[in-house]
Amino acid sequence: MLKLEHLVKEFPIRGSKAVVCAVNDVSFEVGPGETLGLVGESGSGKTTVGLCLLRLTEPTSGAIRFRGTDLATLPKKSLRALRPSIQMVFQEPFLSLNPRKSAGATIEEPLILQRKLSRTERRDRLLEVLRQVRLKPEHLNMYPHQLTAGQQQCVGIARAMATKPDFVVLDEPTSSLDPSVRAEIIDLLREIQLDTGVSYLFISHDLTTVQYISHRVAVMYLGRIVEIGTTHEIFKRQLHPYTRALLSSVLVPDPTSKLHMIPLEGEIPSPINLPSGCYLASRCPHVLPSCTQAIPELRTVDGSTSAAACFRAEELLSTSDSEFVPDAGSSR
Amino acid sequence: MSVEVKAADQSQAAHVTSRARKSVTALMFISANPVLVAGAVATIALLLMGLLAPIIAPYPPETVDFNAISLAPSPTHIFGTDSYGMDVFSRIIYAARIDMVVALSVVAISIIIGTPLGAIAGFFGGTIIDSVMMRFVDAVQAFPAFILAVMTVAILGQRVLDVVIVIAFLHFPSYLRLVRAKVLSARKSQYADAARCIGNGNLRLIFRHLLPNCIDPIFPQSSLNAGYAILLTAGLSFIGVGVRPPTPEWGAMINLGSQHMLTGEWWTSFFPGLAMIIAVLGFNLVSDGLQDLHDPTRRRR
Amino acid sequence: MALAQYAGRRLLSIIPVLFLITLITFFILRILPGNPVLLYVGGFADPSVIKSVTKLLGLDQPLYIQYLKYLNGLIHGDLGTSFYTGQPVVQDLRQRFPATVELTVLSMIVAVVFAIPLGIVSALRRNKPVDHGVRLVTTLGISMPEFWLGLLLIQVFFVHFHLVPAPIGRLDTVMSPPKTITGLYTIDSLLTLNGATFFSAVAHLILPVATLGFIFSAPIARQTRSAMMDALSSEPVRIARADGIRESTVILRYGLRQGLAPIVTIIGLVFSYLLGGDVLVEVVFAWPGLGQYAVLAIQHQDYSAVQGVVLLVTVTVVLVYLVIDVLYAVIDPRITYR
Amino acid sequence: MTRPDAGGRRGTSRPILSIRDLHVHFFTESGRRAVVNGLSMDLQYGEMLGLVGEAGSGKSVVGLACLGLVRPPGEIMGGTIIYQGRDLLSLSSRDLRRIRGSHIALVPPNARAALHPMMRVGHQIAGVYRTHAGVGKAEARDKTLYMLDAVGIPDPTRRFHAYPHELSGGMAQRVAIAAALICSPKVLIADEPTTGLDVTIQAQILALMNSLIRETGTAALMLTRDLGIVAHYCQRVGVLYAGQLVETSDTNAFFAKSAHPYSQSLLNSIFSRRRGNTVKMLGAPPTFSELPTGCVCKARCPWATDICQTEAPTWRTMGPGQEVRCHWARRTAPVDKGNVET
Repeated sequence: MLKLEHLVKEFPIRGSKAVVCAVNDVSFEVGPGETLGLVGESGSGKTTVGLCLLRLTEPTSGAIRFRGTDLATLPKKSLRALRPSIQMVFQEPFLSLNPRKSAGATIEEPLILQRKLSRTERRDRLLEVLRQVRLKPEHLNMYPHQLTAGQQQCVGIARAMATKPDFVVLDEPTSSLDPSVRAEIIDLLREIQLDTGVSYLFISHDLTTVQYISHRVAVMYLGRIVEIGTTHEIFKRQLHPYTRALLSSVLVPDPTSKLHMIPLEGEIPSPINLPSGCYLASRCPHVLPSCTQAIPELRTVDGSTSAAACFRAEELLSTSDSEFVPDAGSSR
Repeated sequence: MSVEVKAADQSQAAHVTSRARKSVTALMFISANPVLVAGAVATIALLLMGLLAPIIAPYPPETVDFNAISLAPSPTHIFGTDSYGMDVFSRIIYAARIDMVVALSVVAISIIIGTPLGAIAGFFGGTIIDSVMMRFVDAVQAFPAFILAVMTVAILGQRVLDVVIVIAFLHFPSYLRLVRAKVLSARKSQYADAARCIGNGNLRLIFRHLLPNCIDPIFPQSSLNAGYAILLTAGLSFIGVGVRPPTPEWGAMINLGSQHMLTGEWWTSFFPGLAMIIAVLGFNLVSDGLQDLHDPTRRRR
Repeated sequence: MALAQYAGRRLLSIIPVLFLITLITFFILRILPGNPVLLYVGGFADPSVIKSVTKLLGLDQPLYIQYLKYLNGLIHGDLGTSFYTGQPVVQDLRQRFPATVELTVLSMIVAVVFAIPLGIVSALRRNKPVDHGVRLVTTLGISMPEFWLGLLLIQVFFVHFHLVPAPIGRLDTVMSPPKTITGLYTIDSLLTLNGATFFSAVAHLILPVATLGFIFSAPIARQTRSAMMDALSSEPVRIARADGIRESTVILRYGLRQGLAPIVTIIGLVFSYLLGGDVLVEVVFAWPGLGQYAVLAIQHQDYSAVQGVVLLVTVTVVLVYLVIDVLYAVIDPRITYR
Repeated sequence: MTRPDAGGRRGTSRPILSIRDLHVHFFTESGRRAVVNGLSMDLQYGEMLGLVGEAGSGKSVVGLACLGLVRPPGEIMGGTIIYQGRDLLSLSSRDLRRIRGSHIALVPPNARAALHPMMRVGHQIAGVYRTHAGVGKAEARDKTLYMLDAVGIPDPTRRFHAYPHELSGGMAQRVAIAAALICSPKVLIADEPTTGLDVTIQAQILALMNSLIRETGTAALMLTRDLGIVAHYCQRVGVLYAGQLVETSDTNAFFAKSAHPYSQSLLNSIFSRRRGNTVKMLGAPPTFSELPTGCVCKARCPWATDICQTEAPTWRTMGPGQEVRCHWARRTAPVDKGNVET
């Protein structure tokens, strides 16, 4: 459905020749009806990947193949014709809505711009998508500030779903919501996927949510994917020390679970002067001298279905204590 | 569109009570925004005064009367007469026409020019389009405004229209800057990204999505500028390069009065100044009120 | 020393702005209707005289040549000769500029000294009687034409009560100015220990300074009030209070410090406006400063003089802006200039 | 309305902070809002109590009230907050100021925005210590360096002179914790202390905070939405809904057998416990200008019956260390109200 090949995004720094490499050689695929979870901490470049996918920011190099077309090099005009089939849901429900537009106007706009439907057809589609996100017709005339955060996000989802897209980027769609509302929005997104077969790229730093909604998971650190695999495998056995540390930090809402935090030393290196070897080397508990020499490639590891970018992935696999299974029951 | 129509149908039942509710809402609005209402009342009163000048004014504004030169305020000439025997009160009323028209047309013209330019500059912030506009605006604003006004009015002539054009030229940068600053941050907002995402082109994005969300600060600014425009017009006329006598204009009247001030003839310049203060104060209060209206931190018991 | 480098670069970037301004002024003046030569030699002069004077003044040459000549003079510090006073413009400005500086700087000091405490008190006593009072007076201040206030003060304090000397010039007419050191009469008379001159200079300053001080304290007080209110409702102030920091420290260190940037901005704006905009007050008080000079020059189509004034005022204004920008960096460590 | 000694009463232990019948209202443009409605609870010596609730439940206001920092448009309409035998709400502002920061301290959410942007962080921390301990500059500086080290900031002497914008979010949060703990307070109010931080940083900060207050025996009120934090660090939980405490419970009991329908719906939002739409009453709690009659939950509660409309439920003990304010807690919903869907 969608295939990313060696995507790179560099931001120039004003007043100097150096660049910040936000996304560094990222490749992955998302199949039809599939959800790929993209996790990482702030500064990992996961949001930039999403923005590049939609050309909301121009990728520096690499290809974005969507149904055979390369979005990365598509002229603006042809890109606009493809917009209806590839959409996005944003992080802040309130900020992502135009405060001067009613919910109805916001949801209808993509249909108007698509120029495919007549007025009555638009109206039918509007009511249909409204039902899909469990909003009521009276919400149509309300403005963003009159809606609760959850309802706002439902409007955001409805806007994205209005044109029946094949692929939707979900950029932290629930991270600013109360945990309670979050669960309902996630359920909603799952339902829509089952109904329509849409694919998701689910970008999040919230591992429990990712675990719940994703089929596969990619872990990013400083612009690179360090590990990618099925949700089940990633949460069961981690091949990369970073994934392991990340998962060990999750506070499972269960007082009987025990914390086994694997701390990483220090802070994330500056993305301006990236180290020459593995980016994790300065913080990694398993670091070897050779780790600072070369950047490990993302590779499959025998005995696991995941791929990881670590020289010692095999050793880690064999010592994997797989303590962290916070939510094995509901993993899909 | 059709959705809104339907909602209107649904709410028809509520219409019966809405009129009563409206008057209550109006009262609440006044009590919640006394500053805005006071300013609006003053402004509207002066506008009406200008509009109805022929009815209100007891004397014609430009008729010289050698029998009534420099009379102190009295029941027949409540604000006295000037050194040409013209009734100060009547002239003040007629002057409202010119000064208010200047103020409002300056605001209209400078907004019409400044706002779209600001939106474009903001949207293309950091590019050459933006830099060129900003350097130009910098130059206009670095220029000593009053001296520039005196110079240009002197060139263009001293018609009211010339004064309007000059002041509008001096004022449009303030709108450009305000709107530019807002658009500059709004273009990076999530709703802008969302709008692009669903297929909006640049023009539609700027004028349908960004601009409507970025024009709030121009309302208080426009009211403030209307006040400045009056002050500037009067200032130009005061030094004799603005509106030419005998056309009634507050600044020119103050100027005329000031020439006879040492003989104790205070009323010719005092009352026009008072009228001016009320006009400018009205606009400034409206500006304050509008600003408060949009200030979410303003809360009281 | 990044800041010094920045200031240096800013100074260089003034040059194109100044170039633009001389250009605009030059050509606006040249399209003025009327012929300054006629004003110079009188309307009934012999045509040959007119011709020779025109040639003498270089006005017979094409405009761009005139402009280039002007620029050339400018580079060598020559602003031309005033048709009206017959003196070199530089010399005229040297006489007039200190008068304006003395008036505006004193007015600014008065305005700031009154405005900032008023603004702070008003913000602290929000929606209390004090606040309403300050708001009323300051709104009145920004609504009042300064020339009218000046006239009113003259009427009351000179015409009626004779408390101040006649509002003409900087000194009593019988007095001769003190020896020029700084050009500021108050300071020069003090330096030369000339008491009578000093008091006369001060007496002449009272009304114009009061006028400008009042008018321009208004915007400063209003800005101070709103900046303080913003600062006082900020998160750091809330946290400082939660930490039990003393209220006086909270107000000054956490409140005023955070609100200082907009206050400095408005002071700079007001000051720069005053430099080119106290024209009206100078006219009212017959103050022999730049503003009055500019008006006379425009009325007499005195090209060089007008250009000189505009240039001087612009340079000063741009310098004031530069100082503001540097102050920003001093106030707020988050601002770095590269 | 509430029993004066209600809510989270535990055996014989003496609470360090005890809130009784607290009412806080906000007076806004759009009218009055009753934000805290007769809240009563106790914070015991040395415990960490998690106060959970959704946005708009009034958590932060409770935290501010404990510091005597409810300012207009908010106003305390009634109640007492007893700390060491004194009612904080009736103290003079001077006495209150002396308690704030020294006896009761706050860890704010998003410290980067909470620190003074133009002041070096060391001076900000030292300022707190100097104000309360009345010591000189040098001593305050030494103590600050010690605290910076204690909160795990590498190279304290250098960081002392840093400005907040030069610190990462996690670093700034550590600074805020240092400032809060420098006077060894008896009570710590932690208001969402780790929101917006990355998971790894969040875990480190919480572990650090927990170990520091354990050492000193400081009691803490943890205001949070995150049940994960509650599960791992809090001994007790208070559930806040529409400005009222609806359940207090030992953490284990809360997760094992919460009794209140609202608590159950909160727990049901945890993905691993998600089982269909059993109880669903989430989203911002209702707001009102006056406390309504009956139960505050009645509008959303699927169990609500006539008695909930008219009569406010009183505290009922459901088990050791678990009290709940619901007419129907631990009973099955009435049969005639079987349609649970909202």
